[in-house]
Amino acid sequence: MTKTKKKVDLFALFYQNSLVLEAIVIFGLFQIFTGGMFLTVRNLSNLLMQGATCSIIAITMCLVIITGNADLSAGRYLGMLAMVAALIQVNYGSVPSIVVVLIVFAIAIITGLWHGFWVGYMKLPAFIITLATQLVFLGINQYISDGRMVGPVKGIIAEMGNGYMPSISGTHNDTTLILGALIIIAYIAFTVAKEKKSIKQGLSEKNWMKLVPKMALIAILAAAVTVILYSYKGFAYAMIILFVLTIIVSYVSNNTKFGRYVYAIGGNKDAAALSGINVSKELLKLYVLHAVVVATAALVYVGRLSAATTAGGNGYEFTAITGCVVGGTAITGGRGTVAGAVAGTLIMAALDNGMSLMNLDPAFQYIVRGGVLLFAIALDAYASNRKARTVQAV
Amino acid sequence: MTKTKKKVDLFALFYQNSLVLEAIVIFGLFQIFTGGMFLTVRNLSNLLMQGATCSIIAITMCLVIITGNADLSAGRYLGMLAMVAALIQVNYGSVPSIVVVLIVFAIAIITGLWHGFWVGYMKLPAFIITLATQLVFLGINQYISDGRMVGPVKGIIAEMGNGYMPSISGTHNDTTLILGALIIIAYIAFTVAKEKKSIKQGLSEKNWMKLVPKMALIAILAAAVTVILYSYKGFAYAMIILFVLTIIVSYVSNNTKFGRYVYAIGGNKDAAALSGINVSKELLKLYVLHAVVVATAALVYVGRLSAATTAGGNGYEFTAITGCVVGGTAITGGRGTVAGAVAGTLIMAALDNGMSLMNLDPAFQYIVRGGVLLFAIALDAYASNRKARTVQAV
Amino acid sequence: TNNAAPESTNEAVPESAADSAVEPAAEPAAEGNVGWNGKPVKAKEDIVIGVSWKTQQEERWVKELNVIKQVCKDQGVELIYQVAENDAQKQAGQIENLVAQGIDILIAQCNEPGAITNAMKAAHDEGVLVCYYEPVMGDTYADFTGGNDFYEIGQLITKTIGDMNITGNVAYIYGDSTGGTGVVKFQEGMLDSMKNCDVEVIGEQWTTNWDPATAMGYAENWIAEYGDSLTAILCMNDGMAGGAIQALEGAGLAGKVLVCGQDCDLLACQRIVQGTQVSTVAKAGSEYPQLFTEACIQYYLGEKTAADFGTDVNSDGQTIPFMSYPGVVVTKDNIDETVIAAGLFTHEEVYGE
Amino acid sequence: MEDYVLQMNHITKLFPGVKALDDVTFDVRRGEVHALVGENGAGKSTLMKVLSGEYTDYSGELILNGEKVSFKGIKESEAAGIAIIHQELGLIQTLTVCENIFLGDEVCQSGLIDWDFEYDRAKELLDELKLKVNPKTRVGNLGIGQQQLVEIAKALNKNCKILILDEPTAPLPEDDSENLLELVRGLRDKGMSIIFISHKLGEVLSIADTVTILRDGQTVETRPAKEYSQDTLISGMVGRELKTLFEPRSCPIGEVALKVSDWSVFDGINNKWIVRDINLEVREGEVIGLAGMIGAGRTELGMSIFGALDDAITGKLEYRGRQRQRFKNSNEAIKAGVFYSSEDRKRYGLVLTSDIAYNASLSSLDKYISNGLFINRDKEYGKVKEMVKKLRIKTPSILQRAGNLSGGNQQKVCLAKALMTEPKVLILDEATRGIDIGAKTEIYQLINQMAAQGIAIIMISSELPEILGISDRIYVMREGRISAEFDNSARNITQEDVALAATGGVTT
Ligand SMILES: Nc1ncnc2c1ncn2[C@@H]1O[C@H](COP(=O)(O)OP(=O)(O)OP(=O)(O)O)[C@@H](O)[C@H]1O
Ligand SMILES: Nc1ncnc2c1ncn2[C@@H]1O[C@H](COP(=O)(O)OP(=O)(O)OP(=O)(O)O)[C@@H](O)[C@H]1O
Ligand SMILES: [Mg+2]
Ligand SMILES: [Mg+2]
Repeated sequence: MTKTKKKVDLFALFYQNSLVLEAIVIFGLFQIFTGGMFLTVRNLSNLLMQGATCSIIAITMCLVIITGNADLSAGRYLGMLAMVAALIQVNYGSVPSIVVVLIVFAIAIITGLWHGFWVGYMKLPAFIITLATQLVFLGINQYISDGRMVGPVKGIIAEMGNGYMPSISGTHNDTTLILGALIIIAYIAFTVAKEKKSIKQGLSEKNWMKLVPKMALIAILAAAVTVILYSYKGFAYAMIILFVLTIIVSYVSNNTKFGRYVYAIGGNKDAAALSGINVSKELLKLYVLHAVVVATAALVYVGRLSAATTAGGNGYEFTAITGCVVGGTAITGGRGTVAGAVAGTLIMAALDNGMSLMNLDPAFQYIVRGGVLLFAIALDAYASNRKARTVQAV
Repeated sequence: MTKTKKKVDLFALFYQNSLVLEAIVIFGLFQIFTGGMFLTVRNLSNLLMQGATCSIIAITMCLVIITGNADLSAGRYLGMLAMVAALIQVNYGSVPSIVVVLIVFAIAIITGLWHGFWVGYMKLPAFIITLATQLVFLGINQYISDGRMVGPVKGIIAEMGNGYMPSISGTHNDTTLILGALIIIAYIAFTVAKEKKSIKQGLSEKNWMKLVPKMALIAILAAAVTVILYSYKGFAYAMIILFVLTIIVSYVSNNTKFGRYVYAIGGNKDAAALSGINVSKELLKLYVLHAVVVATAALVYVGRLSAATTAGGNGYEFTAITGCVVGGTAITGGRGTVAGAVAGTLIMAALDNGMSLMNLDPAFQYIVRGGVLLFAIALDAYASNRKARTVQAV
Repeated sequence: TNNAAPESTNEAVPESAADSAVEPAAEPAAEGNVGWNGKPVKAKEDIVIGVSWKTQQEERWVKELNVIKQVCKDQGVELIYQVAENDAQKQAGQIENLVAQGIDILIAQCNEPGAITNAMKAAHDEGVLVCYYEPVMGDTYADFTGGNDFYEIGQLITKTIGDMNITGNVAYIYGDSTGGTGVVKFQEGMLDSMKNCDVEVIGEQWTTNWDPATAMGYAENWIAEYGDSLTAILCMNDGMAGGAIQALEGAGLAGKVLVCGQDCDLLACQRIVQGTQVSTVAKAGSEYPQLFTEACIQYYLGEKTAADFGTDVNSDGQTIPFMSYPGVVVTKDNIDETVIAAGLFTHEEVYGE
Repeated sequence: MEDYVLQMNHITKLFPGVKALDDVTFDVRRGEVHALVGENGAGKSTLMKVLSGEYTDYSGELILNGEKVSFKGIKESEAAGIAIIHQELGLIQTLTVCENIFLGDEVCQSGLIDWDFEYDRAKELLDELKLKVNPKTRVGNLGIGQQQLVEIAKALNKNCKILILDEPTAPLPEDDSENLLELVRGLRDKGMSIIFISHKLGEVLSIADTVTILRDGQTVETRPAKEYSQDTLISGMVGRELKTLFEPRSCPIGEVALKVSDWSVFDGINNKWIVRDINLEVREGEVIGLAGMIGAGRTELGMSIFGALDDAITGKLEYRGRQRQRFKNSNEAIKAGVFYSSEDRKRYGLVLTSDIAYNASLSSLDKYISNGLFINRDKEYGKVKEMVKKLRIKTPSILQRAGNLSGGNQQKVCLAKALMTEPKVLILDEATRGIDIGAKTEIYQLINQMAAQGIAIIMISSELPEILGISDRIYVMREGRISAEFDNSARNITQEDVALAATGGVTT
């Protein structure tokens, strides 16, 4: 029987909260260096918009990584879908936006099946498969766009990327306040109910002392964000999409068979297969889900920019992968959370935003970004090395 | 006791010679589609020059992949080193070229140690480490170059990229003929000696019938290349560098402890560690070797172009990785040959060259490249699955 | 769109730009300047200019940004700038960041101007004078533009060679096919000014990343095919021209096969005086960024009005002022007057010691 | 008529080169604990994998509750009420206890996992097993014993009628084992049939109602447990003349080659000592046997001496008459002349994708270097061929891929690798595991030859006859400690002596 160590493990404490700490350090530094510009109402709203596309990609990219795979095609793929949407909108103006959205999702499902087939059923390494398909996506994008920039997009697609919640009163962003309040109340109610049940089931000690501060912190944060956005332009639809997708996929990953299998496959593929999990099928499902989520990101992207270009999305997969790693997803699979990945990507966006506010030389921006990534991976590896008992690799 | 199957295995035959077949198909198609332009003296010489940079990278990239790692930073790294060389040459014209070369190699060794430290000793995933460092390399390149295109380079660096073997007579590329003849004689002598020894040791049946045609084919090919190059400009130093490095690293990988260990680590890291191999140290060595080889590629690159740009090398790592995979290196590690990787990369260069001769739409160029990669990986996976099935799973 | 934009500027938006474009500016009010939008504006020393730049990976953009920095210093206005690394979405974000920092004038320049339309418009809605560094021609939103027309520049790239009425085989090397509208317009211009020549087009290639090494490969392939019968290789920029000339150099054809480029890189100027490159196009040099920045400030302050400029049309179909600055073809004959006299490079730099 | 819940008739199962099961008949009654015993490689696990539907290519018939069945996969056997707990743990370390218990059998309501139900049920199951862990704990944070219980909880959750436990107590300390046995009795009393595989004969006798003995893939006999004593069980299991197997050895025993004192290994993850206060020595030309149950810590002892464990090690090492630093890594150990050949040849022994020659010379490449840098293939291949001949490795060529060899021959390649380093001290961990009797004989002869050359050999083995037949001295390990040491120079120690010391029946 393992005894729980009573000695406080400072490193563990640091590691568990590393994301929060990183955020605090980064936010604090930027606030100082930008002379208070960073934590302004408008900048925080901007930051959320700027990080939305890649954060949406990270939502399922993290699950893909958790299964021990990868997707190097996400960026070019996003670019291609954005181009498809823009082309239909521009060339066939009579097609309702909603139909365009459906067409994009249909294409996404097909490509998802394609990737899932190769990776899941043919058991080929995802790294190379997606490296190959990204070239194909780029080629298709180039072919259909002829290298031109295509836009503008309208209707719900434009709204998805660029619209804000409407106001009832017409003078205040009242809907934002209401929605924010509802979310906070729901969060508190949900958490309290869950904890009570846990205690009843004897799974938790009655440790409200620990939970309440955490809950309060999150509620206050949420309230602050709401108020901030309220005093600017309110919730953008893109933020709501990011938020809702994060909640849904997070919930799915924790509360459905599919989600559990994703972690199981990443944890130990063979043991998972022995437990009766159809690994190929689950991977297929995951790639389809991932394709649909990336398609959503593509719509947000093209809506926000109002135009699609052939170069669109180039490198976004790396931003998302980086965000996942910074947010605690193990690149070797098995560990990670959706919320962490999204937070990690947003932190990377905050990094970009802050450095650009500081008007830092772009050369240094690259170096800082590389450094943060290196730090995150080293931290994670150190933490898991502490655990893993391996035969000494001499 | 395993019996050798007497039935001819058509697929195996195809697979073992897939690279040759691919080359024949590609060469044949291009020859037709370019109206005989492809297989001209001058074009083949060009093709070798165009493929040289990435092929040199592939020489050690393939070893890195064989150990189960990767290097995503090679392209940006090459760009940075090229810039360093060009800057020194242009700003400090008095520094002899050879010193510049030494400085570049010194930097290479340092970065090789850096990568080897993280991947070998800290056991961090190479994928993320090199993803992080490539950002750093790009940042440094941008910082030192200030976005400028820097050139021209002179002296031995220019020769490395752009020079051809001198002629003794002054009218013919006599040195090329002599060198070519020597190589062919050496090859035949070496192969015959090896086979004789093999037969003496009882490792080979007396199967000259099989060996002689193969030997003849290679000798004829080599002779053809020699004559072709002879009738154009002779051997370029870049080709000689590629050739010599390929031979050396190939030889090292087959005939030294280090080479054996590379394959052993890729085949089974744990077993390697228990067999007295210092895995961390060998990885460190490999990354240093790789960095030096990439540095050589950087010098060839900057010498050929006579200028360096901030965007230089962008994407070359993918070309090299693709070439390795096409040339039979298993992306999962353990299997592959240096010569195959170089041949694969040259085939990809031939693909680019041929498509450009055909003036193919850039969109299709991307799609064809992706398709060839997909085909190569599927073929490899299918072949190794077939093998795995016949391995006795005791 | 029904964005809930801040109320303050909401009503004025649609007309203001158009108004100022057609009507002379109001008389300066006694209590302060009346600026470009008919409203009181800040005094010159309080102005903050934001520059949103697409890249610093090419020499030209680094240089011109430096000129803008210098002009702002000379004029005593504050400048902040950001570089987007050729990522349109990132650039849109950076424009938001600049606006958040309270800039008064925005100067932007992007590969894919359409992709920053929303951000530009939002900046305008915040009362910022939105200037686009190049002609917009309906591609994006702007209140003020300038520069040289991509199509015209395209024409200038090949003009010198086109005027020679050459015959024989020519090949084109274009930039990155994913590079947006500008690249397509360059291409059109290049082709058009070659119309008079009775030439055989033996190849057209698009170059990923504008990579000179790739361009060099293309040139080699053509040389292999056509050798001496090649008359010209027409390149879209100087980097690729450098690659092509390297290839010609290797075949002993440098100086014999005509090559052109654009951007007026130092290396290109050196090649021009050496005779291996026919021409380049100095689009801006140090003069254009200076004139444009000054014009932006003057227009902002109401010192100059739409009447002082030509016209362009933004993505909302509004007519906006356009500060025309034609590109200059640089050849061996005029390099002293154009490049060296303008202080772009020194005589020593161009001609060597 | 007997109330058989399960009848397996004339089961034959072939692997390439191995007849793992040869016309086996095996019947289980309702509500009994039926023990299945036999030596390593007797075919116990294979028989159970046939039953659980993992293997489908066997001949013979399966009758469940009087009906003929054939399972095409684990899911089907589970549906029929059969649950198996494998010899190797099948849990996913990164998931929680609760998630593991329900893996593959998630309880869902309208697509969502019913956590309430799962937690309640998991707690119920864990309580039943007297395992006091929170179902939300990650399995990776549990000890091996606790993980074993989680496996059982997972099986119980399937509401099975027949529960197969393949060496469930092997990794468990005594108390936990007792706990588990109690649990098994409880399940039986509720009417479940349990097939119980174990090498711990004491607990077999205490828990089983019926015992079936397997030997070399064949059923020896099935009799009520009370008719057996440990002696009769063992002779049933071993059952063959050992004289021909082990030839007497008459080489002189020399100086102490290697000696460890107060040697302990601490496993940082599970927070426990896996090897404790070991004092052991081996002399030149001597073969010592290291006996003990699976999980006794022999492997860890061997690996820690070899320098191949990351865990905290304490203790003194004396090598060839001199006190020295512990080996920091395998490289150092091999250079000094110590070699450890792993029990897990696939994971730690061979590079399956490489050929025999590569594998055999991997640890001794230094010996074949000429010109200071390059490997001299003549020398290398010559030596490898010599080894292939000497060890009688059956292969068409030394360039055959190791992965294409049969298990016994793979084992011999491992031995070749060890011998080519010309060790002074050789630690062989389960060197004869999974290989046939002929090959075993050859290996024993080889060990004799090596001893004659003055090599000191530590032979870790779970096969008692082998230990008894070949060792000059025998150490018995139990729960990380040495529980007994026997002088076997006269080959007079009996299996009972060792077995008792290993299972804790007697302390010497
Ligand atoms: N997948 C396989 N392929 C080939 N042979 C196998 C395979 N699995 C087992 N064998 C062989 O079948 C025989 C029986 O093995 P099995 O695992 O059933 O033994 P066991 O009685 O369970 O032994 P232990 O006590 O070591 O668990 C052995 O000779 C083994 O080498
Ligand atoms: N990978 C591991 N992680 C944690 N504990 C382990 C691990 N492997 C073994 N153990 C534990 O270490 C102890 C000793 O195991 P070890 O494998 O050394 O036993 P052994 O006597 O060699 O048995 P075997 O007969 O299997 O070779 C056991 O308590 C076991 O549970
Ligand atoms: Mg077994
Ligand atoms: Mg063991």
